[in-house]
Parts: sequence; structure tokens; C-alpha cells
Amino acid sequence: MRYIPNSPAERAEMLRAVGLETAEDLFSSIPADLRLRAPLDVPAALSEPELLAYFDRLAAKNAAATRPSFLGAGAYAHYAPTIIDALLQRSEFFTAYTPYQPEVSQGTLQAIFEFQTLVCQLTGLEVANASMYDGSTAVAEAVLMAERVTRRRKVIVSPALHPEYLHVTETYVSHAGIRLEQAGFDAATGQTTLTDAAALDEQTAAVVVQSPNFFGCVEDLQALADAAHKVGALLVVCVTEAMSFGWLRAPGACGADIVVAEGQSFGVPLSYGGPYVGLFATRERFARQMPGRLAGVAYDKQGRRGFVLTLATREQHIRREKATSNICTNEGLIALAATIYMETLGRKGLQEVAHQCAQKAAYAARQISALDGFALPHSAPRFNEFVVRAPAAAEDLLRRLAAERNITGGLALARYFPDRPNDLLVCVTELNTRAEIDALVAGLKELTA
Amino acid sequence: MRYIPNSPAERAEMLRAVGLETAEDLFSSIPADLRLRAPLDVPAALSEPELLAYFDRLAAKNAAATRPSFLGAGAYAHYAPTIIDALLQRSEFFTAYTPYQPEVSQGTLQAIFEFQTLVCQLTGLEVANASMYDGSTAVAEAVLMAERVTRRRKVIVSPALHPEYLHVTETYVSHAGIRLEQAGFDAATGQTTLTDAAALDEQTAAVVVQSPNFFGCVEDLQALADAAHKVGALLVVCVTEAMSFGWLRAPGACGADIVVAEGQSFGVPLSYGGPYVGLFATRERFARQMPGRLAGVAYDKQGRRGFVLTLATREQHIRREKATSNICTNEGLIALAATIYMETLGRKGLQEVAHQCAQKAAYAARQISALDGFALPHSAPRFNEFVVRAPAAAEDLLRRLAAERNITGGLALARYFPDRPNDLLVCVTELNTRAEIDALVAGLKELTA
Amino acid sequence: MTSKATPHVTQNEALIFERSQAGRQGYRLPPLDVDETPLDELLPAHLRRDDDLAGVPEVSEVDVVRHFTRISTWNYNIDLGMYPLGSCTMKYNSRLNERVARIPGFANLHPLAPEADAQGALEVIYELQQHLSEITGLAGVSLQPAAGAHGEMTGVMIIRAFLDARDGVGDGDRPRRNVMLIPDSAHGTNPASAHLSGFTVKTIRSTPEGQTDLAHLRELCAAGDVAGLMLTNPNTVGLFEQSITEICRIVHDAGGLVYMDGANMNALVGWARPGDMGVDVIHLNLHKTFSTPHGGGGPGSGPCCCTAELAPYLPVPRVVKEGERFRLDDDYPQSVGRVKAFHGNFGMHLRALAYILTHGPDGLRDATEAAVLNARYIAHGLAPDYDKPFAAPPMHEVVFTDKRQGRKGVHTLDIAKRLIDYGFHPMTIYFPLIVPGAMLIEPTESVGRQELEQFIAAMRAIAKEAEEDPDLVLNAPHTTRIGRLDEAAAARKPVLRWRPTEQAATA
Amino acid sequence: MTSKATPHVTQNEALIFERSQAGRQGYRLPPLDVDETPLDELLPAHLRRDDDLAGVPEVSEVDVVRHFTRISTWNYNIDLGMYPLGSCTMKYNSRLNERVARIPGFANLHPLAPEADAQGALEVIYELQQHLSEITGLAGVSLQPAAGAHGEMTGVMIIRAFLDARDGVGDGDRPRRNVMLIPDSAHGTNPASAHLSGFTVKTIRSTPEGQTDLAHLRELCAAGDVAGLMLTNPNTVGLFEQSITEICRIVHDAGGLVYMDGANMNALVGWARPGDMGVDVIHLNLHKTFSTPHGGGGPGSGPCCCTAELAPYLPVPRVVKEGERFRLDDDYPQSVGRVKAFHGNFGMHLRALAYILTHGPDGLRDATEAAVLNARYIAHGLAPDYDKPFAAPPMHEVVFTDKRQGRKGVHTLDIAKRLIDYGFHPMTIYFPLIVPGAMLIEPTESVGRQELEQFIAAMRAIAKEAEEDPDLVLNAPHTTRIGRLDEAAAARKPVLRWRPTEQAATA
Ligand SMILES: Cc1ncc(COP(=O)(O)O)c(C=O)c1O
Ligand SMILES: Cc1ncc(COP(=O)(O)O)c(C=O)c1O
Repeated sequence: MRYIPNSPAERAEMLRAVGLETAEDLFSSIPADLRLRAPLDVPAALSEPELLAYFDRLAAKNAAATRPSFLGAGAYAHYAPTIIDALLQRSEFFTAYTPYQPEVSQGTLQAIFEFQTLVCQLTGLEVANASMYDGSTAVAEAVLMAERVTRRRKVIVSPALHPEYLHVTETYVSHAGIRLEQAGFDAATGQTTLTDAAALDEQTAAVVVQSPNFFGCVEDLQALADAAHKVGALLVVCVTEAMSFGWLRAPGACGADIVVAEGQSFGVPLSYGGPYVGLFATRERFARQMPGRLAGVAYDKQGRRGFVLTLATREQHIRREKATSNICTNEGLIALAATIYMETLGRKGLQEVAHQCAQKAAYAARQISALDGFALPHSAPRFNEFVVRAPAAAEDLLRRLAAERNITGGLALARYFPDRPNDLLVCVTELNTRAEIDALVAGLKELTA
Repeated sequence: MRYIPNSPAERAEMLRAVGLETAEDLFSSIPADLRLRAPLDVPAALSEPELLAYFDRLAAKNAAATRPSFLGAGAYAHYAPTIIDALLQRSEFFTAYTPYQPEVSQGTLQAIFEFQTLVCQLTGLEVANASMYDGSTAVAEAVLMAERVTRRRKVIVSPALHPEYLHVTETYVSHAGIRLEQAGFDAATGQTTLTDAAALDEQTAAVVVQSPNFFGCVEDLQALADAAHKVGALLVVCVTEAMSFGWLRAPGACGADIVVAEGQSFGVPLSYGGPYVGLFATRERFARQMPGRLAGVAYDKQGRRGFVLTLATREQHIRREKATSNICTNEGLIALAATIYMETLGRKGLQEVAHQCAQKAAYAARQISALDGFALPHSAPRFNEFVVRAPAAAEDLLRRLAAERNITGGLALARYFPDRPNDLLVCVTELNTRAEIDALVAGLKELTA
Repeated sequence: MTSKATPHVTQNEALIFERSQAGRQGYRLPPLDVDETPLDELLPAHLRRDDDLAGVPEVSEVDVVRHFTRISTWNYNIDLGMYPLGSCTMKYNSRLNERVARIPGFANLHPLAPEADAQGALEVIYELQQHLSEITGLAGVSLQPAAGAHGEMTGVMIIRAFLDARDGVGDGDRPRRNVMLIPDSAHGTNPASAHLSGFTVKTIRSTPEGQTDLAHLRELCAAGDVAGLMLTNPNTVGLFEQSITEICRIVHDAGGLVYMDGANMNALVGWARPGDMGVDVIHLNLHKTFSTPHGGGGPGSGPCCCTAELAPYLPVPRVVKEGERFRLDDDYPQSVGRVKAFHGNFGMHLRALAYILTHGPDGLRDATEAAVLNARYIAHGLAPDYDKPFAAPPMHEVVFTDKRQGRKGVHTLDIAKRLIDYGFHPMTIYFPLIVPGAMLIEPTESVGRQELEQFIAAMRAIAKEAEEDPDLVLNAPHTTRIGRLDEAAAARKPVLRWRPTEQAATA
Repeated sequence: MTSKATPHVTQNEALIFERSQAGRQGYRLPPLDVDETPLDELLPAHLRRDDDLAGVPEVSEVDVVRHFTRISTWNYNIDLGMYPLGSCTMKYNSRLNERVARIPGFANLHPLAPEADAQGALEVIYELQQHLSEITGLAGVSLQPAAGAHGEMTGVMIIRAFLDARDGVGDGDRPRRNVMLIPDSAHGTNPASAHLSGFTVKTIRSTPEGQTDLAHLRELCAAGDVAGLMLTNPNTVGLFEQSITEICRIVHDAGGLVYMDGANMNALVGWARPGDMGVDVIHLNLHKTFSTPHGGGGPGSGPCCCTAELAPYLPVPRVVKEGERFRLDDDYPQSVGRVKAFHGNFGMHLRALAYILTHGPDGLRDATEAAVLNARYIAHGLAPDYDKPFAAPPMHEVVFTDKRQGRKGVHTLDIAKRLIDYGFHPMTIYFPLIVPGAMLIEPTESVGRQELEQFIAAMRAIAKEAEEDPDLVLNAPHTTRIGRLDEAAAARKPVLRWRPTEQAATA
């Protein structure tokens, strides 16, 4: 393929038409000493078949992409109905710009409005925005918003929050004068505790907790909400496995004030970590403190209903440094994928997929815990992820599972928690067949025999 | 996925609305004894992931689809720009019906009109139709048309016509009272001869010849046309490798009266033989004798230009048994693929691809003919296919090439010509790299050493 | 219920030839990696292309993408809504099946690949044959025909070959059974296919109730020269042929065979089987009943199914199973021969098989039920406003006429065009020919109740307009980028291709 | 030249919630293949979802496909034509790159896959880093930021960290350089990102010629508290900052660093490199300059590139090459930390790399040249009818104003809306803020001359209309399915989600 439509001859004519002689003349406003003399040192142009061969060769080196896997920890392999990608690939959606001109962007705007509504329904909250970059930045923005809402600068964060999310949050708040403090952790249940957190006081802006948490344990959100609200703090709930919305009580219904989530589970390819989509929902009264874009209903002179981007006064275009966030481009197309997924699976399907995930994970957990030397250190209820304590170093075990059994067995927690050398985090979704689970169990058994 | 939108509840309500009680009532007009009692003996419904797994398993059994190949003989592996399939997959094109309602079918109609024009330009003729099923049925229809035009019933067919095309033609004309007779064949040049064909006389409706012919040899169309015209017969030229249009003199310019071709080379996947698309072009004065649909220019009351299906009086809808053909549904979407291909490659690209095919084939032919014991039996000029006479049985040789070198080396002519045990037909396209060609040559050499 | 149609701005677009600019390029090839042979050594000058492909456009990739994206938006299509073309069975085209057809192991498989290395493809064909045999109740199946008419031709040629063998006639030496009986309601391809196979067509009348006239059938059969009957069932007015068993008996007793046009199988799948009715040969339209996309006029696929007795006459090669292996078998000396190169429209076979496997036995039966119910719902909804020529309840499609509206000078064509303004593709019009001003409506199972009601409401609104403001209907459509085109003028002086001169005319 | 726009019939479509019908299903799952555990053993009742997902729609697959296909047709998009949004660089989105991003070996790769089994993906990231470094002339690159603003935040945080280290300031104990200078013409994300990183924003004036006011810059730098400058170059009025070298010197001499907003790199790629100008940090918008699709508002990708001196402060992990292996390296103690989970928007990295490899060095240079030429052609074509506030020849985009049309009461918004009737998406309006009634036009290299001329003709026709029939322009658009929407009312009483009650309102 080639990108540039105009032929060299046409371009020469156009140059003459604007009164120039050479292409160089177009760049006369760049001081001569700054103009590049040598050609860029990038590879020579490739034709279409050559380009595809190049990427096929690289893709073939990603062995992990093509074998049974029990990796979760913030990115989940769920089935994506074929229609999602077919619809995303309509130029009308994927090549359109941000819908600043509503008369020629109603398709995108209506889809955003549906996305916002669905996010409200799943999180159990009243307003949701048009998306954030991903779950990790959404947590960080939630913390910043909690500060704006409460005007308090201490935030208590669960140690069971995804370590990369925590890291991102630390980066985001490092210049906002916000202090992050750790909540407690009950190693037996695997849940977050606030009791020993004397930290929770009238200076606390928010308590941030993930559920199911990084170790797969379901938190008692109602209890955490009560504790937070008692001191006037907000409860921020983070969900990395959005599929759990179909199974667990809505965080909003448990008292959460801000719910953020990673929406990748809803029909979005793993794609080595991105693009994904951040979900962000809160209570009506905090709407004007929200980051990100919002689509809303509007009517024309004839009273016809349409949709527009609204409450832009919160945003940087108008507010500049006083904006609620610096976000501009968000994850529109990925939010659309999630919207199509939620609508295709629908009320029943979202619950049925969640049910299958939970059941298959329960089956896997049962089988593994029955193995000699293996244990499940945490007792709390879980959705589709759980920690396994192996009788040997998890990293070696996983390496051998991959090499000898062609299975990606999960995540070695040592990657984030050096003090947990034998622990691995196992995730099971509706796509993991019983045969795959049994092969994992057999592998764990035989490789530790 | 599921196909049926209405829920069981909705369907029950609708039944009631039309005054029925059970679904069975809908079929009351079918005599009870004819109604199926037992469920159909077909497999139980599969979910999307199960269905994909099923077909992936079958696809994996088609080893020939994934290795370097030198198979041609009527189906050619050329590169298809990615935009072709992307555009075909727009619902506006692939889910639309035949454009009988022009006001809501202008996209399809304009594309057909462009297709007809491009076919005229490539074949060097004046009118072309909206497509035939494929090249083989197009030849058969051309023979039937020649009879309509000349009112003569003898047709002389080149022995170098694709054997399957000949077979199809025999089937088609078997009830039309048309006699097919063989033209001569010069084994040294590999070309068709008419000299010894006393058969060519005033009873002859047409001479049918393929060029490049089945053995890859380019025919001298001008000479054949002159001979045919001398006795008032038509020259029907068949082209199985449409890419040759970019390299060889247009058949129309050589005197051909009807040109038919298989259009698969123009961006259409091999797909185990179909769907492909038949090209059909002829002289203006024969237009009303043509089979198949035709799109033409039309104007509305305001003088706006549009396109419609026209000259329908030739067709079965109106003419019934007196129609020029029984064809109704043709290969619309494949014709669209070919149209996009021809327009994307364009005037220069079609010639450049043809040039690369011819050059690579020449290189391969040179290398192979230099091998001990190998010969190229035919001396005529060729495009991208040629016959190789091996020192051993071609079938064994090809079987070993596949098994031991993972190369599909070509076609054993014995498949159609038992008297040619050692001959194989080799095809080279722009997609065969020099490395592949060299591997083929090395394989032929070593396996016959 | 918000109105289904709304006007909106669309892009205009000229012909690609009018867009062409010398020197533009949309492609790039890998560099030629072999040493070039001088052209003169390869090809003498007089055989060479010498016009530099004059007239073929020169455009960029962006030009091509915008060109086709723009013109595509002028098409109505299934993904936009109901496509109620009677006899055409415009049902939903699953994207999943498109994906299946594009699996490289199928898409890149050469038709002449060694059988041993194409077992997966042969299995697909074999499996589909088995399922179609079960669905039709007929033992022999060939997937070679490329469309319905092609399947018809194949089927009647099989009848021809069988009768000749049975009656011991060689080419023209002894009198042949040469008459093919075809109802006046049949689709035009039926007589055309019969003619192509050397038969003389005789037409059977339909009764006022829309059934085959048995008396007339008996009378025609009496002549003794009847080779067979081509019947569509349900017939083209959407009614099941009540006496189908009797009809088959009459034809068989007269020494003929019964061919069934399977275009309307969407009314029967899972509920009744042609084989059980006495039908000898049938063609199916995979692009109708089995949802392979119509593609703006094709590709189709028209499998031919027949009784075990006729199976030896099916086209060759046939796909057979031996143990666990599949192979192509050419060894059928009585075969009618080949009707198409290679193996038929394989890409469509993949989609149809995916359709069957996704439905399963219950799903197939449900789909038929839903399709008939939808048609019945429309029949019910339109009866108050439109003339329904046949009293009997319809199967999967229903025919109405413009009789009432005609009094105001509003005819079927006008009603069809006005439907466009309401956001619907018109129904099939003026077919079948036996029903003056026919409007043949087939919703298929792919339409939800809401849209059926929108359709009924639109049709009723048009009936009202015909009464109150006929001109509104007579001048429809009013919302499309072009109005009704002068088809008569187009046929009188046909312009069938672009020519440089045309350019001026269109500037 | 046929007119580019034409009216046509379009489908209307309600919200999916208004389409929902209890009991409809669009999915089917494989049967659960493990023995079920009683729910009570898995999850206590009070933790369970108890609302049966009330409100979530129940629709079929056909419903979903028709729903999104219909609403999609209400969007303008690049494949329909020129998308002249200044500053947004709406260039052609290659389908080839979409295909590359969908290769299963990439699309199905988990972000936490063992490095040894993800070497292909790491190589993609590494290669893209190398090429972006070459293109910007800056040594350090991180692909972690998800969009431009994200890259800005990352970049200014790097400046923050570097200065603190250099000046030896810990948290708040010693006075910090807290001032970030930003031109009044800058995009809103610049001050917002600076603020997010703890800086105080001071605004620099632009000169009447549309250049940074050096005197003002010197004056502000004199204060001694300047941490840096955020500059867009070419700036947001499409002019190259002639004194860029001097500007960088001034800031550097004042102890600050220079951040460049790379949103306008489409004017420079292959012709000039920020690194050679004295820029310390820059972000790129892969979704602008490198053609990754905008997707109706994202995803984007905003790589951050910086000098070798600043590289230690880039986000972690970084992708490094050791021999022939690639790995993630967390060991950068001075890093600003992580700005996003995992590895950034990898899918966009694939597309951008494909874009660079398809162009090659000459192609990249050509594209820039073509983009600037197209903008210059428009500047030339519109000058007779529209006020061009800056005399200097523009680079890749040009700004005009509504000054002349304003006299008739026709303003930028009206002109923009009227463009829709001519078949074009409006240009960027009212940005930059320093230009009253700004119309910022960026054609990009993806537009052919023919369409540029259609655009110029449309704009000139609108200018004429503004003179002769202002109301026509004031009430535009006239061809879309909805007219101008009351955005003020929408913001006053925001309705941000559907609720059952809303249904009535819309029936
Ligand atoms: C009743 C009937 N018979 C035969 C055909 C011909 O089928 P095809 O168009 O696939 O050749 C059609 C379709 O148009 C039809 O409706
Ligand atoms: C000049 C300029 N800077 C920064 C941005 C922000 O980039 P993004 O929208 O990718 O966050 C934009 C894009 O809107 C821009 O035009």
C-alpha cells in the first residue's frame, strides 16, 4: 500500500500554484541549520506482503499467546463474540474523531451514552464517564477526585490493590500533596482490614480497596464503606476483573462512593496490556468533580433528541490548569467494544459467564488444594482467581509447566512480593476447559512429585 | 451467537395475535403425514468458541494451504491488498441483494458498471456483463452464445483448453445439439493448430481457444481469429490466468469476438476452488445475445445520473425458456473484489505484477531446464506457467517434494492426461520468492539424483 | 415508536475513471528478486500488450477506500434492517460464518491440492452433504452447482440422463420424453433451465386458490411425453402444495420425475422433507435458506439433492468417505458430467455448515417456525388494507396485490418505492406473474416483532396516502439521492461502460 | 466536479435500552463442563449480586448488529473524506495496520506473559522506541503513556524529578523551581498536565506575528523560579517558532528545561528534529502523526522522548536489549515511576511501527512535505475570502477567522456547521484561544488535490452565502438527521444516563 494520494506531478503543479519552486521552499520558515540534511536512519519502505511477513515472524516469537493459560492479575482471557470486532472495524467508528461536532457524530455519542448507562447499572452508581485510559489510571484519578471532594489529603490504600495500580497511583499523587497510607491485611482471610489502621480519621479523604482484590479475595465492601463513612471519608472501590460485576453485589449497593474498573474483560483482546479501558462511576452529587468526558441528552429546535459532550467546564479545554483532570483523548473505541459486549451478553449472559468463571475456578481450586504440599493460603470467598501456595519456588514451577506441559500456569507472586516465593496466582475463566484445568493440576502434581 | 431475535415469549404472543395456539398450527397446511415427527439427525447446536475450534481443527488438516506452492492450472496465488477484504466486509456490500431497486442499490450498481468497464478495457472488447459463475461456465455460455449468433452448431475446441472447462462445456452443450470437435495441437510448440482441422468450415460456429493455454503456452490469437473469421466463425478466447491481461496483447485487439476469463487472480482467495468469478465480454453488436446481467447508465427526472440493471429482456425473469441463459444469481461480491483489485493496482500495477510473474517464471524455467534429465517440452512463449518433463513419474516426485521438502511443486498432468506420466505443470507468481524457486529446483534435482 | 427513517447527509462520488489522475499509485510490490530476462527473449512484440492499459484508472489507496466506502452508503442492506424480498429469503448473515470462511487453512487452499493435504476441506464438503441429505430426505447430494439456477440445470439434466437410460434412448434415435411441466407461477429460471437441458416446456395452470391444478396436470400427463414436473413448494405465492403426494403420484404414474425448486425451503427445514413427499430431485439455495450472504448478487451455492436411484447421475467428481479418509471420486460412468470447475463454491459451503452447526436440530426447526410466524404476522397485519388474493394462510411468505390502491392509480411499483421513504427495502414486486400487481413479502426469522410492526405501520400509512394523497406515493421515493430512473430509456440506448466522452456528460 | 454532498435516506434508531425485550438472547456459551459447587459454599448471600442486573438490555445478535450499524451511519469518518481538524492530524488509517494488530500472536498475548515467551512483543516496543528516537533526535523513549496528555504529564514529571535531583531539593524542605511557562496559544492539556505535576503555570504572550514573545519570555525567566517551558512547535497557529534555538537557550540559561508538545510533529518528521533544536522532552501522538485510528475519542498513545541526560527519569519498566534478547528493566531508581499498568497501548505501537516501516525514510519525508503542501494550498485558496490573522506561510495547518463574515453576523460556528451541508467535517473551531473566531484547518497528506479544491470551493461558497443569505448559514446544518443541539440546556440539567422514565420522553 501507499499512503499519499497526490502524484509527484500533481504535487509539482500545486507547488507552482502556491508560488513555490521546490519542496524545500515549504520549509523555509525552519532555520536552515535546523533542517535535516541526511535521511532518517529507519529501514527502507516495505511492501504489504513484506510487512506482514515481518510481523508474522515477530508474532511467532510470542509463544505464550498460543498456549492454555491461567494468567489473570488485571488482564483476563474471556471469549469475545465475533460481532464486536466486525462492528469496531466499520470506518464510521474506528476512524472517527472525538464527537465535538454532534450533528455528524451521533453514532459515537449515542454509543457513549449507552456505555455510561451500562457502567452505572453494573457498578450500582448514578453517573459514569466516557472512559479513562485504563483501570490503573482510573484509580489514581479517583484518589485525586476524593481529595477535591473532601478537601482532605490522606488516603488509605489496601495492600491488596494491584501492585501496578498502586505504583501508578503513587506517581499520580506524588505532586498533589496527598499522603498514601496502607490499610491492614489479614493473611488468613486474604482481606483488607481497617481495624488496626488507626490511620483512618477525620483527615482521611478516602479508603481505596480492590474487590475481588489482587489475591482474588472478595472484600466485605459494606463494612469498609461504613468505616470510611463514619469518618466522612469516601470509599473508592477498584475492580480489575469486570466480569465479577455479574456475580458480586454491586459496589455502589455496598456503599462505594467512587467505583473504578478495568473493562478489558468485556470483549477486549489481551494485546500485551493495551489498549484497555477504564470505567469510572460515582454519585450524582459528585458529577461535576469527575474527570473525563461525559455525553448527555440534548434536543434540537424541533425537539429531536440527540446527544452531546457536556459539562465540558470541568475539562482542560476550558478550565486549563483548574480542570478536574488533564485527560483529553480517552479509550473511545475500547469503550465501544465493551458496550457491544455488554449488550450482546446482556442481562442474562453477563451473569452466566460470571457463573461459569466462578464454578470453574472453584473446581480448579478444589483439585489443586487436594494435591500433596499445595495449599490455598486465603480463606475469603473468591470469584475466578486464587492464590496457591506451592511446595516449591513458584517461578521454577511455572517455567517447567510452560516448557514441559505447554501451560502458562499463572503468575508467580514473587514478581511483586519477594516475600512470597512459593505463591502463584491462578485465574480461571469460561474459556479454560476442564481438560486444561486437569492438565494444570496433573502438571503441578507431577512436577512437584 | 444466536440467529433468532424474537424471544419465546414474544413468539407466543404473536401466535396468539394471529389467532393460533401452538407452533404446530402454523404448519397445518402441511398434511399431517408429511410432517416430520423426529428431530433432524444433525449435531447439537454449538456455541461460538466451540464452532471456531471445530473449524480450526479441520483447517489444520489442510496442510497444502500453508506451504510454498507452484500450483496454478486455473487458480492462482497472487497477493490481495488488505483493503479488498476490508471493503467487501462492509455490510452495505456483502449483505445486499441483487440491485433490482436502484434507488437503494446505487453502490452495487456503480461498482458493477465499473467492473464491466474494466473488463472491457482488459479484454479489448466493447461490452462486458456483470459476471458469470466462473471461467468454466463462462466458456460453456460463450459456446451457447456463438450458436445463437451464428445459428451454426459445430464448435472447434482447442485440446489445450483447461480439461475441467472442456468437461463443463460438454455438459452444457450436450442438450443444445452442438457438436464439439477438437482442433489440432503442435506438441513441439505447445500451441493449438487449425491447419489439420479440416473441420473448420462454413458450419463452424466458433473456434474456442485458451491463451495462455492449459500448458502455459501463449497462442497466436490473431492467426486463429483470421482463420475463424475466414469461414464466418467466431473466435472465443478463454483466459484462466487473468493476470496475463497485463502482459499479453488484448484478445479483443487480436480479433477475438467473445472473451471469457476466470477472474480469481484479481484479489480472490483460492478457497479450494470457489467462489470465483467469470468474466464475459464481446462485441457491441452481440450485446443482446449475451448471457447474464448488465448494468447501464440511467437518469432520473432531475437529470441526475444513476445506474440500473438493463436489457433484462434477454433474461429468464421475462424471457423464461427463451432467455439467453438461465443464470440469475451471479458472483456479485467476487466481481466487486476483482474491481477493487483492478482499481487498486491500476494501470501500472496490473502490468508490474504481470511483469514480475513472467520474469520469475522465466527464471524458474531456466533453472529447471538446466537440470539433468529435465526438459521443457513446449517451445512457445509463456506467461507464468510451463510444463516440465521430469526423468521420473511426476506424481511420485511431487509427493516426495511435499513430504520431504514441504513444497507443492505443481500439478501432475497425469491427473488429466494419463499419457503424460512424467509431465508436471509449474506455476510461478509474484508471491513465489527466489528462495522458494531455488528450493524447488534443488528439490527436483536432489530427488531425481 | 420513533420513525424508522430519517434524512441525513451523504457523500456523492463519481466513477473511479472520473477520479483517475495520471501517476497516482495505490500499491507497492516487493522488489523483483530474480535477474531479469530481456523481454524480447520472452515474448515477441506482436503478442505483447501494447496499449499501456489505456483507460484503466490510476488512483491511490485512499482514493479507492473512500470511493467504495462512499458508494457503499447508497445501498440498503440486511444489517440496516428488514429486507422483505419474497422468494429471496434475506436472513441475517452471521459474522461468525465470515470469520470461518477466512481461516487461512481454508482460504489459502488450492483446489488442486493433493487430496491427502486437503482432508479438512473434503470433510467440510462431506459433512455438509450429509446434513443436507438429512434435511431434504434425499440420499444423493452434489455441492458443485454455483447457484439455484445452476442446481436446477443440474437436476433436470439428471432427470434427462435417468430417463434416457431407463427408456433406453440414445441420442435422438428413439423418441424421448421431452416435456417438462412447469406451473405458471414458477420462477423464470425453471423454464430457462429446462430449456437449457433440451426440454420443451409446458405450463400448468394454478387454481384460484393458488394451488397446482390437478385436472390440468392429469390432462398434460396423459400425453405420455412427460419427462417431469418442476414444482416449487411452498409455491411462489407462499402456499404449501396440499396435494403434493398426489401430484408426485400422478407424475410418477405418467413415467416422469418430480423436480422441486428448493428456493422456499425456509418454510420446511425441520418440519417436513421433500424426500418424504415423493420428490425425486431438488436444488437448495444456500444463499437463501442457509444464510450465506447475497453479496449484491452472488456468490450463491445451489446444491442438488436426489434419490438414491438418481445418485449415479450426479455431477462428478463426488466427495466420498472411505474409512477415515475423504476423496474425490470420478468413477460414475452415468454422471451428467461436470457443471463447474473444481468443487463448487466452497466458501459458501463453509458458511452453510457453520449455520447448520450453530442452530442444531432444534434451532433449525425454531428458525423455520419463526420465519413462518413472522410472515403470518404480516399477513394478519396487512389484510385490512391490502388485497390478499389467496385466502389460505401463508407459510414463510405472503402475497398481496395493489387491487385496492389501483383504483386511485397507485400501483405496486409506487407502493414499493414509497416504502423506501419509510426506511424499508421494497418487497418483491410483480412476481409471481400469475398475480397481477403482486407484492410478495418474506420477512424471514431474522426480524424482531418491533420491526415487523414498523413495517405493517408503514404499509398501512402508504395505503392511507394512496387514498388521500396519491401523488405523494406516485412520486416516491422522496428521500433518496436519486429519484426513479428512466429504465426504458436506459434499455433503448444502453450505455454499458464508461468511455472518456461519458466524462463530459457527467461533469 | 459533482457536488460532494447529497441527501439520502438513513435509518433511525432508539437507545438499546428502548429496544430491549425480556427474554431475548444474543449469545450462547459452551455447556459448563465441571461439576457445580453449591452457590452457598462459594459466596455468602450478602456478597452476591441481588438485582439480576436490572436495566441491562436483553437483545438478540441481530438487534445488536443492526443497532450499531445504523447509528454508525450518523458518523462522519476518514473513509468518507477529508477531516480537516486542525491540531488533530486526521490522516488515513491503513487497514493493513489493523490487520497487523489482530495477528493472534499479538492480540492474544497476556501482558504478564514470561519475557522469554513474549520476545516478539518486546522487540516491537524496542524497535518503535529506536525509530521514534531517530525521528525526534532524542535518546530516551518510553511508550507507556496512553495519550498525548498522559505523555505531557510524564514529561513534566521528568522535568520535576530532574530539577529536584539537580538542585538537590527533597520534598518541600528547600525552595523548588515551581513555575512552568506556557504560551497563551497552548492546548488546554498543557497547563492541566503541568498543574497535575505540581507546577504553577505562568502564561507567555504571543506576538502579533504568532510567535512566542521573546521579551516576555526573558522577563518571566528572570524571576529565577522557572522550571521549564512547554512549547508546541509548529505552534497551534501552524507557524514554526523561528527563534526556537534562542528560546531554548533562554530557558536553559535560566536553569529550566524545554518541553515540546509534539502534537504537530506531522509538520517536521523527516525534515527537522526537536532534539536538534534544544528541546529536552517531548511527547508524540501516535494517533496523530503516526496514523493510529482515533476511534471516536481514543485509544491514543503518547510516547515520551527525552535527552540522554533525562533518560534515567523515564517511567519504569523500560524495554532494553541485551545481546539478542529483550527484557523489561525496573532498575531505574530515579524514575518518575509508573504512569500506566503494563506496557502502554501496545496495539497502537504495532500500528505506528507498521506505519513507519511502510513509509521508510523517504516516505516519511514525503508525507510531511505533502501535508505541508496541502495546508499551503488551502491557505492560498481561502485567503481571498477569509481573514488570515498571520501573514507568515503556514506549515501543516492554517488558521483563519470569521472577522469578515462576522460583520454579517455569521460566525465561526455557523461556518463550521454549514460545511457539513457541503459534505465536509468542520475544521477545529475557537482554538487556539488567542485567535478570536479561529478556524484551524489541517488537511494532512491524506487528501488529494481534487478534494482540497472541493473544500476550498465549499468555503468560498459559504463566504458568498454569508454575504447574500446569512440565515442560510446561521441555521445550518440543513441536511443532517438532527439540527444544532441546545448544549447550554444540556449542561444546565444534565441527563447523563438512560433511565426507564427517559423512555416515555423519547417515544
Ligand atoms: C423460486 C426461485 N427459484 C429459483 C431461483 C434462482 O436461484 P439463483 O438466483 O440462486 O440462481 C430463485 C432466486 O432468485 C427463486 O426465487
Ligand atoms: C496541541 C495538542 N496538545 C495536546 C493534545 C492532547 O493529546 P491527547 O488528546 O492525545 O491527550 C492535543 C490533542 O487534542 C493537541 O492538539
